[in-house]
Formats: sequence, structure tokens, C-alpha cells
Amino acid sequence: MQRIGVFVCWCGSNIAATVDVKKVAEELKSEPGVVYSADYQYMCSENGQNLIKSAIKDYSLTGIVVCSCSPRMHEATFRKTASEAGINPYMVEIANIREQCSWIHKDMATATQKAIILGRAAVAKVNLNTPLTEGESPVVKRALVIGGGIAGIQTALDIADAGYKVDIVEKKPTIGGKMAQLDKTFPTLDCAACILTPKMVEAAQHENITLYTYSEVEEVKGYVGNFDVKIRKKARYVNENLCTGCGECTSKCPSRKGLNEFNMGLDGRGAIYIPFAQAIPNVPVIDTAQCIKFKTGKCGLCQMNCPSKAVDFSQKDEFIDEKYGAIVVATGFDIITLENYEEYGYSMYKDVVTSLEFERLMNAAGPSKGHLERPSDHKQPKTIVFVQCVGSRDTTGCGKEYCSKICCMYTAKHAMLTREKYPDTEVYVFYIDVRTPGKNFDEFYRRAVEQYGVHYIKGMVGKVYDDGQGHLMVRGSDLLANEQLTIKADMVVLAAATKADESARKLGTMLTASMDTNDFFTEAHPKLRPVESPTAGVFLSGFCQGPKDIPETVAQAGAAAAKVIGLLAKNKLKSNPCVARADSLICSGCSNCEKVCPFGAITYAETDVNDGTVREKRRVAVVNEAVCKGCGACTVACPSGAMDLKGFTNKQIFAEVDAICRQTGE
Amino acid sequence: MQTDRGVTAEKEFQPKIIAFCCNWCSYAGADLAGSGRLSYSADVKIIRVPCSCRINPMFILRAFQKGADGVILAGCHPGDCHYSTGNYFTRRRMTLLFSMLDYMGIEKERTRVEWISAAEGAKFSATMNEFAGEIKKLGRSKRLGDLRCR
Amino acid sequence: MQMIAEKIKEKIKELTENGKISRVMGWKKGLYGYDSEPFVFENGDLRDFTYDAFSGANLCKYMIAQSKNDGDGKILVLLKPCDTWGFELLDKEHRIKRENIYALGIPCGGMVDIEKIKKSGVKGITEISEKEDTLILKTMYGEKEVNKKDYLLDKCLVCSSKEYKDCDELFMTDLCGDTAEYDRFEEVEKLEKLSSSEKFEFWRSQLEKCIRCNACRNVCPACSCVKCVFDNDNSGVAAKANANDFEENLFHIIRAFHVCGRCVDCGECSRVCPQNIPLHLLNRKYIKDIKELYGDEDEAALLTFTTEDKEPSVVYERGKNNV
Amino acid sequence: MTESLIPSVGVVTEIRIDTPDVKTFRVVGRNGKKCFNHMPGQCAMLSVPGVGEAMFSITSSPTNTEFMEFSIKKCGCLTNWLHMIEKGQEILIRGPYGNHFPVERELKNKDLLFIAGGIGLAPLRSVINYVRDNREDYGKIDIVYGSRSKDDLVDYQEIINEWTADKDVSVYLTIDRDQEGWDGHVGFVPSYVKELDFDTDKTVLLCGPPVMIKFTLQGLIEMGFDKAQVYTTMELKMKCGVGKCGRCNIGSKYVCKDGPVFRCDDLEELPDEY
Amino acid sequence: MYKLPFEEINKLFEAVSLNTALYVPVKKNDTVVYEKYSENTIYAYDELNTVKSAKDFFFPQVQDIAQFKLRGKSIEIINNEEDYESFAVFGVRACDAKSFEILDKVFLAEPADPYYKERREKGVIITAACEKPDEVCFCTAFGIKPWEPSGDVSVWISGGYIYWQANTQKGLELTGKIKDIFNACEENEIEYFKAQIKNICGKLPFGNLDLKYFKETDEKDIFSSSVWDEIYKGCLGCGTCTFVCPTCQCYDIRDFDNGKTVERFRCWDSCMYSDFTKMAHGNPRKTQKERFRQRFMHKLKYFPMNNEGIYSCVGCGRCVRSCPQKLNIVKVAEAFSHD
Repeated sequence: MQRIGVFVCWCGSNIAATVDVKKVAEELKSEPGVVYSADYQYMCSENGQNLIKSAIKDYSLTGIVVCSCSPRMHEATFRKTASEAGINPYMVEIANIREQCSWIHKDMATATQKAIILGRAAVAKVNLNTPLTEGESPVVKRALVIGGGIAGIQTALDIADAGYKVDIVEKKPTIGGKMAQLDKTFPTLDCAACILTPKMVEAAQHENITLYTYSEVEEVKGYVGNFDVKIRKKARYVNENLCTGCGECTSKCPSRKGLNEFNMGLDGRGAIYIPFAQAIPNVPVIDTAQCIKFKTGKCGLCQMNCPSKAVDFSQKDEFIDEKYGAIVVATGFDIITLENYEEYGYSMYKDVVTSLEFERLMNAAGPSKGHLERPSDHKQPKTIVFVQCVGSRDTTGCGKEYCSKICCMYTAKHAMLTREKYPDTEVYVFYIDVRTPGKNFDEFYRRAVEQYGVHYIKGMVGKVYDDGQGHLMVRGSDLLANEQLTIKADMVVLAAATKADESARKLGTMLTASMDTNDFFTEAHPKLRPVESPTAGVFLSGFCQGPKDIPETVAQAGAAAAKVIGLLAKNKLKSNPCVARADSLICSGCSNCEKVCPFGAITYAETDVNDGTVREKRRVAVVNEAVCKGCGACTVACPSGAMDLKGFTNKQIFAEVDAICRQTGE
Repeated sequence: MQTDRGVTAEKEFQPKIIAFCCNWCSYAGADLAGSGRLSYSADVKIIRVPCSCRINPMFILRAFQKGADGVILAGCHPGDCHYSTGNYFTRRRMTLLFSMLDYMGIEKERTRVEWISAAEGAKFSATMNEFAGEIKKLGRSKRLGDLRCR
Repeated sequence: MQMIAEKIKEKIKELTENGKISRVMGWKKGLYGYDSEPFVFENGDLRDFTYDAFSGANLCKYMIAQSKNDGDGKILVLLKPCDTWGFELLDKEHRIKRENIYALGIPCGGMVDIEKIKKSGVKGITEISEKEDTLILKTMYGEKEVNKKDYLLDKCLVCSSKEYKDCDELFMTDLCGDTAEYDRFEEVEKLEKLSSSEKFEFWRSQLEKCIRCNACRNVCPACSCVKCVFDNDNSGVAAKANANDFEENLFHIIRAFHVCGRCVDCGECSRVCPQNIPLHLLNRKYIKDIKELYGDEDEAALLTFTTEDKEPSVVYERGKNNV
Repeated sequence: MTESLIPSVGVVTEIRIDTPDVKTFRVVGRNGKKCFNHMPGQCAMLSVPGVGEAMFSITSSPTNTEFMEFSIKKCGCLTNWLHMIEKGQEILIRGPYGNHFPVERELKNKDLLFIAGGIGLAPLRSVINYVRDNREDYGKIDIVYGSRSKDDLVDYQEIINEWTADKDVSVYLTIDRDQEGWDGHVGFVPSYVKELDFDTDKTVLLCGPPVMIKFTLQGLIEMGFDKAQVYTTMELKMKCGVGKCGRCNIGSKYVCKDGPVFRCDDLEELPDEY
Repeated sequence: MYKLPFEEINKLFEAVSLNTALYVPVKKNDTVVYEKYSENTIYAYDELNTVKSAKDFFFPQVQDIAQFKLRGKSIEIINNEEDYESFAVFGVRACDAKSFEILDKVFLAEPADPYYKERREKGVIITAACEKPDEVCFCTAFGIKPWEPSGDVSVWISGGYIYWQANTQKGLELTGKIKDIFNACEENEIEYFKAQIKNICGKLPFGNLDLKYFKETDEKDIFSSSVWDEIYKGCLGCGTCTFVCPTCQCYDIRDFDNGKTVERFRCWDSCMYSDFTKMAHGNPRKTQKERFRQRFMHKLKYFPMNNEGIYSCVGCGRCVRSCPQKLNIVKVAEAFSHD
């Protein structure tokens, strides 16, 4: 049984004008456990708090109830007061008799009666409160960034600049990501490589950044502040420390059948290759599926020609175990495959290309050295048709339901650049809607239409077919003119929908970070916490959270970095003590709670249980208090009631219900 | 073989209504209703829970047992849950619970779920008034109640 | 059936001799021919082993206790198709040590409800023999023959699948009879169509019979909690008896809710109720609801969600047509 | 006679803290008088509405005509609650229940050896004080009492101030492990009893945790005692107190009605269920 | 002895119910229960037994004891003022009639249970002979004669007549009040009927259930027999057998807080439940084996030891019929008889 003190606040006249505070104090005095009750003009004032403190001492109170304003206002204040007077801050309950009572009721009798009932409920709850202590856990001052695109690089740089160690894990042989493949960027038309490569170099040279390229995250354990991560460093068969990046090997490789991924397969590369000239690290990698040495055991020309003896066919995958305080997901995006869109003829006609391929074709470092030529016969196309929303905003189930966000703008960019470089080229764009909500976006689009004379056609393309004479016939509808039209084109460019990178799902599972049905990571709060995952210590940067253009990605990358820096700046993490707790004597280990936990805070352990009757080793739920946020979803999923929420226990809520329902008219 | 001890003098019927409010949206909505002086029925008493997903069907049944005439749950709008997914679970749980109550012939109007954000003080007040009015019309909960507590 | 029982026995002997199993959870012949009981046969002693028209009991739940000790070796459990669903659930919820169990799927052509035979007026049954679908009943008041198919357990009348889940081996399962044609939601639909007060009356008249013996709970493969909330004095809802109608309702509502989405519709709750309360109608209501509201999902309905789920108000709307 | 299971109100007039987990509660009726009379070894049902009801042995001697005392160890829901109350709190009490030590028959004129461990002193204290108050009816008194530590010795003040002061009463205290400020014996009760090497013509009253009872009894037999010389008391879950609710039986005997006091040779006849 | 044409049985019920509340077995909602007689009551004479036994009349599943009001440190006791109305139960079978004698030994033993005692005194038991005993019946093993049931009044339904015979003072008093409705009858009119039943009882498969082992073996030896290790395994630990049993009498005492007072009541409990003997620091009956053993040891050994050899079983067959997994006392007795 507690010794409870009740403190009824007048809040000046805010409460006292409609609630008979003396009567409330008097009535609550006879509630079970209450040994002291008082009223005062302003409980939150220093005098009011002193009143509480001295009552705690004089009456050896173990719990207090403050009947006052909303707990959202002053709960923290009174908790501090209690704590200063030597009782646990969680032995405080607030009865909200201002917002929920005096301010909304006019009749004194009604309001007083209600205030008494609210006070009773609070007393009933405090009777069952137990002292709670905030958990503490140390923070490892190191961050992991998964993904080495612009998002990952920017996040890593910002964190590193703040003085914390950062590791970047990139599954490809080089960092840079999708941005490195781009030609120009909208709406400013500055060169992507020119702004990205310095950042790549900076990341590589930063003393606080370690790059793990050609590497993947293998396993994640632990929780916020204390993640244990295993990283697989895939064998490149080239010793990074010895290699000077001279490129001798790549030129000597006799196999030329490899498709150059960086150029979207538009040209070839050797089995040992450096993805592109500015790759970081500038170290080749061997494609074992292509390499003659790996396939037949004979060859080894690269090894023989390497001046620094860096080629090593016996290299094995390496594993690195590292501890991190925070993890940033920056896995980026990819574009969908187009097998569901046979009507566009992508797999049939070489001259039907995706926008990303077009990007490479336009690029000075691309397969055609920046000269626009079509893949089939390397002739310069005279008529180009761009098709937007290929797989985006698609509710048929073939593609993605969401808008890929960037296509409108890059298509306008492509159209504009084409017209600028090759004014004799006719450019058509089929669109459903043109979406340009960004700084200078609409102006950019209008320039394409007005200044560069790009033909925008609102409508869909129904079919792309070959006219037998080397032309692509694009049949579509013009919804504004309300007519069917067929355009004889030399080249068709498809704005294929974006999708989350395929590594995201596996990673999401490892991180117990929730994802939406499109495999984009879910943010902790869509408005208020857009760069945090609901899983504490996991942050989101860039496209992995949802479609974004470069400036948005960089902005979010910086925001994620700021959050990480905020976390790493702490030496210890204090955790909310109102978290779930599993009673191992009752827990059946059924895993139902784990399935509803949005934070991955519940794990299971074979535990010795002994309830005096049964002694056995049993699978029992364990709550990681540093990760649990205290929502209580698990408590209802648990049929046996083994899972309870501290601070809001089943018994406490029952007691509140009972107190409110208790008859009074005696 | 039970004894009926439920003899109470009927005054004007004053329903007992419990509103479980999630801390982040609906409780804040109630606060906003308060600071906006948007009056609602005094028969409604609020119990604060961290998230609507904390509400166990047993709490609702317990309220009816102890004499409540109506129980309303208020939480963040789907998609806006402070804990990201809590109210999605609430939605399923309560849909199924209410469906069962209905199937057993217990007036479905006595239970309700509403999504009320922290900005919707007016909605909070209007919802509570409307609910209280409905319960008043329905009268005392007889089908789901414990005579001992009357 | 007797042939099948003999074959099963041979199979058991073979598995025992191969050292694959150490004991067998099966049915033991009873006193009257219709009361075979769940029994653990040990040391290869299969005396009184039976598998007959009355082996309706689902043995899967015994596996919780029987598989606990690693030192005891493997136990063979005989499972009819519908028994395997509960077995799979127990496995999924980590309630059994699957590695200590050898699950043998066995054929089932529907089990007989002795109470139905008795209700048809047959008294004093002392012995029963089976000949194909005919049951020959020896009674204190003479002999009688009945067709097995006329007296199937309610759960068998709505047999929906002969699919075996999570078994180590299937044995003669091609001998399974057909699934039933009967619509298992028919009774639920009938109730749904009643007015609110008719529904109330119906359930009152049923639940008032409840003696709170816990048979429904204890037999249920979904009710496998180490300690049930209703037994836990600390839970706030513990009770040993229904003090009044509220407690009758409370117990069954909460039980239905706790198994909601997990219930495998094995029908054991109704089979074991000494008061013949059609408890399956509660659980089946949930199965129907889930099907209608959420469709087929891999996860139990209450352990998952979609952002497009129906609002709880769907309950009011659905009920509008029948006040 | 009938037993309606309806308790009467008792007032807790005094609470003494004995050990970190044992408190002794003084209880009288509302009229300030004893709630009822009892014999040494008998029990009473104490309860708090909504919390629980449980059986406790009455620790005070029947010769105390003013009040009853209960020494209660904190271990469950009700006892936790009792440990939190303050003076003046009303509780519910019914009884007395069960049999008692045969102070008027078999124990009369005998030399008595009391052996207690921990809270096991509670039921024996009633007999010890009864015997001390009727000193001429009994022979020599030896008391062996042991506990985990000095702090865990129940009734320590009374033992030191009164019992050891009595003539013809020998008190032997022991604690399980050595600790500062203790110059008495250290060791477990069963071995201490053997060390003390008592005459085997004594009648033994034994109470304590099951393990201690088991080993002490073994030791006594080895020393030459007969089981028929040893009395002990049992504790099982009880609800009614009158042998009807059906849960406290050991074999055919109900602890609440046929016990709690058993002679060890009788106990041996019963199935080994405790 | 009196008689009355069977089709006029409601006339009898009417007459009895004018004097005292009358309960009659009826079929209701797929079960057989006692129902307070009203003109719509249809006596389920062809049902051998009610699903639950008749013990409820004297030992209801829930019995209020008292209420307590707490205020500050004080407790006020409010005694329940319960009116015990007089009543008659019709159609009790011989087994259940015998069960009351067994319950008497518990509840009327010093100190008597006032609730039971009061109800027992207020109740008139009208038994009915069993025309068609069932295979699950084994009452004869306990010396019960279904052709001659005990009770305050016994009735036989045979040859289109219902025969009425008062056995006790209570029975005679009731008979005195209603005898006008009866026809006169020869004492030996139903001898043939009785003989018929007796003859059928001879065919009861377990009418001579062998309990020698329990009678002759020492309690400790039965207790430690290895047979228990095998036979309990099918037991689910539910309370069905104990709740339908006419002689099971274990109870729990519990409190309920109704918001105004704390109500103390007692309710049936079952030794089959795991928490039956559970204490804060342990449980002497750790597994279902111990609980299962307790139930049958109590019925077949402990109870007879304490009560002149009378078993705490009347062979009504309810547990045989109701056990979800078909375990029962007959199987237990049989398991030991083969030992």
C-alpha cells in the first residue's frame, strides 16, 4: 500500500472558478492509500512545488497525485519535483482537471464531480505504480553508412566532418552510385560528374571515413548505440594495397565479352576492369564468371602484366566485424526491368532504350563519347520519342503504383539537351501529367516546350513496332487533340519507373527496420521524423525512403547526418523506462509479440524458469529496453498477459477503469 | 442460480463513458478541445494510454462490467501513429472485437473507434458529444454489464 | 478401419525397430467401443491400440508436454488431416519441440459422434464393431446397426480439407474420404442475419449453460499458454466459475479473441463441451470475418495489417440491414 | 456447530519488525479484547478483502489473555500487503482452526526439546510461552533455533531478554554463516542438534523449512530418538479451514482439520505428498 | 403408495409447486437441466440423467458469503441476507440421491456448513426409478438400487402410471398436502417393474466394478503405484469431470470488487486444476499426474478411509460420458483391478 499525497491546483481561477478544489481535496483524502491532500493556487510555482516537497518529507509519501493541467504540460515538472524530494519520478500521476474538466464544463457541481472522479482514477493508478528507472547504455562513436551513392557519401562526409568515424559499405566496386552515371543534372544543367567526383575523392581521403567497396552487410545485431555488424568484403582478386590503378591489366585482358555495367551494357569491358575512369577506389575487380583463368585455369595475362603484383587469384571473401552507434541506410534505387512492357518493344528493338541508357549515350565519357547515336546502327537519330511513366503510377499490377518523381524533369532535360545539341532532331514526349513542383522546375519544363520546341503530347503510347525499314513506329493517343497518332521515330526513350534497390529488403529484415510494400524504408514519423527509421539508431538517407531527386537526397543525407551526430554526441543513451516487460514465468514463447513490435525490440532466449512448480528451460521473450519505445502493441498480442507495459500496466489501467466506473451515489 | 442484487433508484440517466486516448494525438486533441473551451459531455472520462494499440479488449469489457455504458477509443489517424504502426493493429483488433460483440447481440453503438489528431480539438469535442448523446439514447448497458456492479 | 489400425500398428513396429521413435501417442481401446482415449504407448507395447470411428480426439496438443524432454527420444504422433493444422500452429508458435516428434499423417474418413447415436435413442451400448460404413452396436437392450455417415461429428460434417501440414510422413493417406460439401459458414451466416436481440437471446441461452469447466480451452491447440489469463490471479480477470452472465460472456469473448486468427477450426471446442454449446460458431465467425475483411494472408490476422484495412465502423455498416 | 466462513474484524494494534522479511502483528477484536481463544499450534485465517485469505499459525501463547500475535513472512500477495500496513489497520480473521500440540496430554511432565528454523519458530513460540507460563507441568526445556543470519532470527529480543533469562530453559542459537557481531554458534540446525547430543528421552517439537525438518529428523533418529517422540507442523494451501474445500490433504488427512500438528510416526504412514 | 396416470403428471407438478418451488429435469438447448416448474415445463422423463448433477441445489456453483466495505483503515462486514426458500427436486435418480448422503458426510460433519445445511433442510428430494439404465451406469457397484431409489419420496413410472411413495417425514408431509390428486394403489403393483430394472442392472457392464484393490491395499501403496504413470496422460486438466460429478465438493473462496463493496463468495474448484494447491512458494502437486491421482485416491481410498468404507462415487456415469478425452473412474478402477 502506498502513502499518497494529493495536490489539487487552482491554476489561479482556471481550475478554481469551475471546480471546487477544496471539495476535491477533501473527497480524495478518503481514497485508499491517500494520507495527505492539499490545494494550492499554483502547484507548478516554486511555492507549490515546495509544498509538494515538504509534504513528501513530512508524510513520508511514496506516491503523489497532482490534480492540475494536462500532463503534457507539467508532468515533467512534477516528476522533477518528486525526484528532488527523494521519491521516484514515476511515482507521480497527473489528473487532468483543467483541459479535461474546468475549461470545458460550466456547472460547478458537474465539474467538481468529474474532477473527483479523475482524481480517483489517478489515485487508483498511483497505488499500483512502481518506481521506474531510466535505462542507460553506452554509445559506440562510429557510424555505418550502407550505400555509397550521393546520399551515402554526403551523410558520411557530414558525420566525418563532425569528428566521428564513419564506414561506408558499397556493394559495387566503386562508390558514386547512380549519380556517377548521369550526364547533366536538372534544372541547372551542370555536369553530374563535376560535382560528384570531388565528393567521392573527399570521402576517400577523409581521415574519419573508411570505405568498404565491393562489400555487403552480412549480419546486424544489437541496438541503438551498440550495433554489431558483420561486413563481407567480396574478393576482388586484386590487392588494393598493392594496386596503383595503372590499368595495365584491364587493357591486357583477352576477354572482351563482358557488358559494361556502368554504361548500361551499351559497350563491353574486360573480365578485369575498373568501372569507370574516376572510380574510387581506382582498383580493378575480376568478374569470375567471365574470366578465362577462373573458367579454364589457363590465362593469367593480367597477373603477368601487373607491374605491382597486385592480382591475386587466391583471394577469398573477407569478413569484418565492427561496432557502430548508428546505421544510415542509403541503398538508393534502381530502375525496373521492362519485361512487363512488351508493347514498347524494349527487348525487341535495340533503339528502344531506357532513360538511363540515354543518359550514357549523351555522356562524353559514355560509349559514344558523347555523340548521340542510336545503338543499332550508330546513326544519329532524327526523330526521338520519349515515353514517360513507363511502369510508374501503374495500377494494373505490372509496375509501380507510385510516381517515380524524377522522370518528368530528366525527360525535359534530355529533350532540351537533344534539341540544343542537334537542333534538327524532332523530339516528342508522351506524358500523362507533367509534374514540376520544385525550384525552377516549371520554368525548366516551359523552356523545353517554348524555347526548344519539344513536342509534348498528353497521352499514352499503345505500341512501338518496326516498319521494316529501320524505323520505329510509335502509336499513341493524343488526349488533348483526341486523336490516334503514329510517329515514325529513330529512337524511343523509356522513362522506366524507379524502384528500391533489391538489396533493401534483405537489409530491412536484418535491421528490423520496417518497409512499405514497395520496399521503401518507412520513416519513424512521416512528417516529424522523416529521416529516422522506427528502429532506433537506424536512419534513412536518400532514395531508399522514397523517390527523390539529387538536391532532396542531399538535403536528407545532411539531415540524417545531423541526427546521427546528435546521437553519437551522447556518451550514454537514456531510455524511456515505460517499456514492455515479459514475465518469464508466464511467457509461452509463441512469438506473437515479436510480430507486432514495430521496433524489433523483442527477441527470444532459452531461459531457465522456475515458478515453484515447474522448473524448465523454455523459450521466453526478452525486451530490449534500449530499443522498446513503449507503444504497448505487444501487450495485446500476448494472450497470456505475460507482456506488460511498465507505467501503463494492465492492472493500472484496470484500476483506472474501476475507479471511473465506481458508483458514487451512496 | 444467481441472485439479483441490482436495485438502484433510477434518477436521470447519466451514462458512464470511458474514452481511451492515445497520448500523442487524441489526448493532445482533448487538450486542444480544453484550451479552446470546446465543451463536451462530462459523462466522458479519459484514460491516457501511450498508443491506441495498448488498449486490450479486456479493458473495454472490464469497463462494461464495472458499469460503463459506452467505451470509445481515440487514436492517431492511420499512417500518423507516433509508433508508426500501432493504430493499424488497433484498427484490426477493434474491428474484430466489435464484430464479435455485434454477433453476440451486444449493441454495437456502445463501442467506437475514432481517429482524432492533436490538431482536431473541435473534432474531439464534437465526437465525444455525439457519442455521449448516442449512449444516452441507448440507455444503461444491460446486455453487457455485471449486476453486482450496479 | 480395423485394417488401417493394423497397418498403422505394423508401421509403428517398423519405426520402433528402426530406432526412429521411442513412444507413440495414439488411441487406446476403451470400455464400450466408442470411448477410445488418447494414450502414450511405451516400450513397443501396443496392447489395446486402436484407430476406429471414435478416434476423434486431436492428439497434437499433448505434444507440448510429450516433446519437452530431449532425453526421451522421439514420440510418434498420429494425426488426422484436421489435427495437423493445430500441430502446425503449435510448431509455428514454438510450443513444441518439433525435433522430438515424428508426425505421421494417417487417413480419416470422418469420425463418429457417440452422443448423436445416443440422442437418436440408442441406449446401453456395450460394444461396437465396424463393417465398412456400418456400425454394429451391441446394447443392453439388443443389437442395432447404424450407418456411420449419419452420425459424424459436427466438425467432420464441414470437413474442408484433407491436406496434411507439417508431417514427417504420410501413411495410407490416399484412403482419406472426401471432404464435405457442406458450407461451413452457413450456421454463422444464419446467426448474422438475426436481429440484435435475437442474437443476444441465442448466445445467452447457449452461454448460460457454460459451467466453466475449461474443457474447450484445455483441448484447444491455439490455447496453449503456459498460464491462461483466466487462471492467473494477477491478471485481473481470473475466475474459477461464472458468477453471472457477464462472466460467461467475458470468458468466451476473450477466448475467441485470443484465438482469433490463430484458430484452425478443428472443432474440438464444440466436441468436448459437456453442455453442447456450439463454441465453434464463435471462432468460425472470426474466420469468416477475417476472410471477408482481410482475405488470405500468411500471418495471423491480428499480428499483421495493411494500411488499407477497413475501419471498425464496417461493423456498423454491415449490420445495417438487420436491426 | 457450523462454520459460515464469515470472518470477524480484527484490529492490528502493533507491528513489530522482526527481520527484513518477517513482521509480527498484534491483533485484537474491535472491542479491544482477544478475538477468540486457541491452543498452542492452532491457526487462524487472516484476510484482506480483495487481496486474499491465508492460514497463519498463531504465534502468541493462549496464556496471553490480551491479544494474539502472528509472525508473518513476506512471500505472496497477502503477506506483501500485510507488510505494508500501518497500525490501526483492520483486517479479517476467523478461527481457530486445526489441532494443537498435545500440551495437556503427551507433553505434560516431559522434558521438551524445541527445534526451529527460520520462520518455523512462529508456531513453536506459542507452545514455548505456554509451557513457560505453566512451568511446573513440564520438565526441562531446550530450545535450538537457527536462521540464515542474525538478522533473520525471529523474536530475537524476546529470546534474549526472556527465554534465556528463565531458569531451566536452555536456548541454543545458531546461524548458517559466520557474520560480524555474532559470537554464537555457526552452522546448520540439523548438525547443531547432533553436536548438542541431547538425551533421547525428550519429546521433540520440530518446525522449519521442509529440508531442515527432513535432515533434523534423520539426525534425531540416528541419535536414538523414536519418530513417535517428534511432533511437527505442516503447511499447505488452505481455503476453508474445516476440511471441506478439499485441497490441503496429505493422503487421507486434512492439514487444516487433522493437522497442522502431526506426530512424525503418523506422518510416515501418509503418502509422501509434501 | 399412490398412483396417477402418467399423462396427468403436470397435475402432480402443479400440486407440488403450489406448496413449494419445484424443479424438474427438462431438455433445453441441447442439454438436460433442472428447471423451475411452470405450466410449460415438459418433464424429460426419458432422459436418464441431467448433464450436471443435482448437487447444485445444495451446493451451488457460486455461493455468496459476505460483503466487506473498506473505508480508510476500517472494514465493515455486511452479512448476506439470503432467503432459503423451500423447494422440491423431482426426478432425481438413485445415484444422485445417494450422492447427497456422501455430501452430507462432508458438509454436515462438524463444524457443519450452514449454507448446505440450510438448503438440505429446505429441500425435498423426489427420486425416480431408472427405467432404462445406460451402459455408463455402475451405481450397483456401490450398492445403489436404481429400482428402489432413496430420497424423501420415490416415484416409478410404469405402465402408463406414475407411482408415488413417501419415504421420510418430509416426504410424508408433502404427500399429505397433495394426496387428493392421487388414486389408490396396491403396494405390490410395481414389483414386476422393479424386478425388470433389477434384471437390466444385472447386465450393466460395470455393475460389479471391481474395487477390491482399493479396498484392500494400503493408501501409500496405491499412491505410489506405477499405474498412475500411464493412465493420466490423456488428461487435459480441465474440470469437466469434477463439475458434472455429484460427489465432488472442492471449493475455492474468492473476492470480487464490485466498486462499492468487496464480495466474498465461494465457488466450485477442481483438484484437476494446476493452481488448486499452488502456494506462493511452490506446489506439492506439480504435474497432472499428481492431480489426476488425487481425484481418484480421494474418491476410492481417502474418502472411504475417513467414512466407514463409503466410496465418494455413486456410479452415475457422468464423468464417463462427459470427459472430453474419455478418461474416467471406471477406467482407473479397471486399470488397478488388472494389476
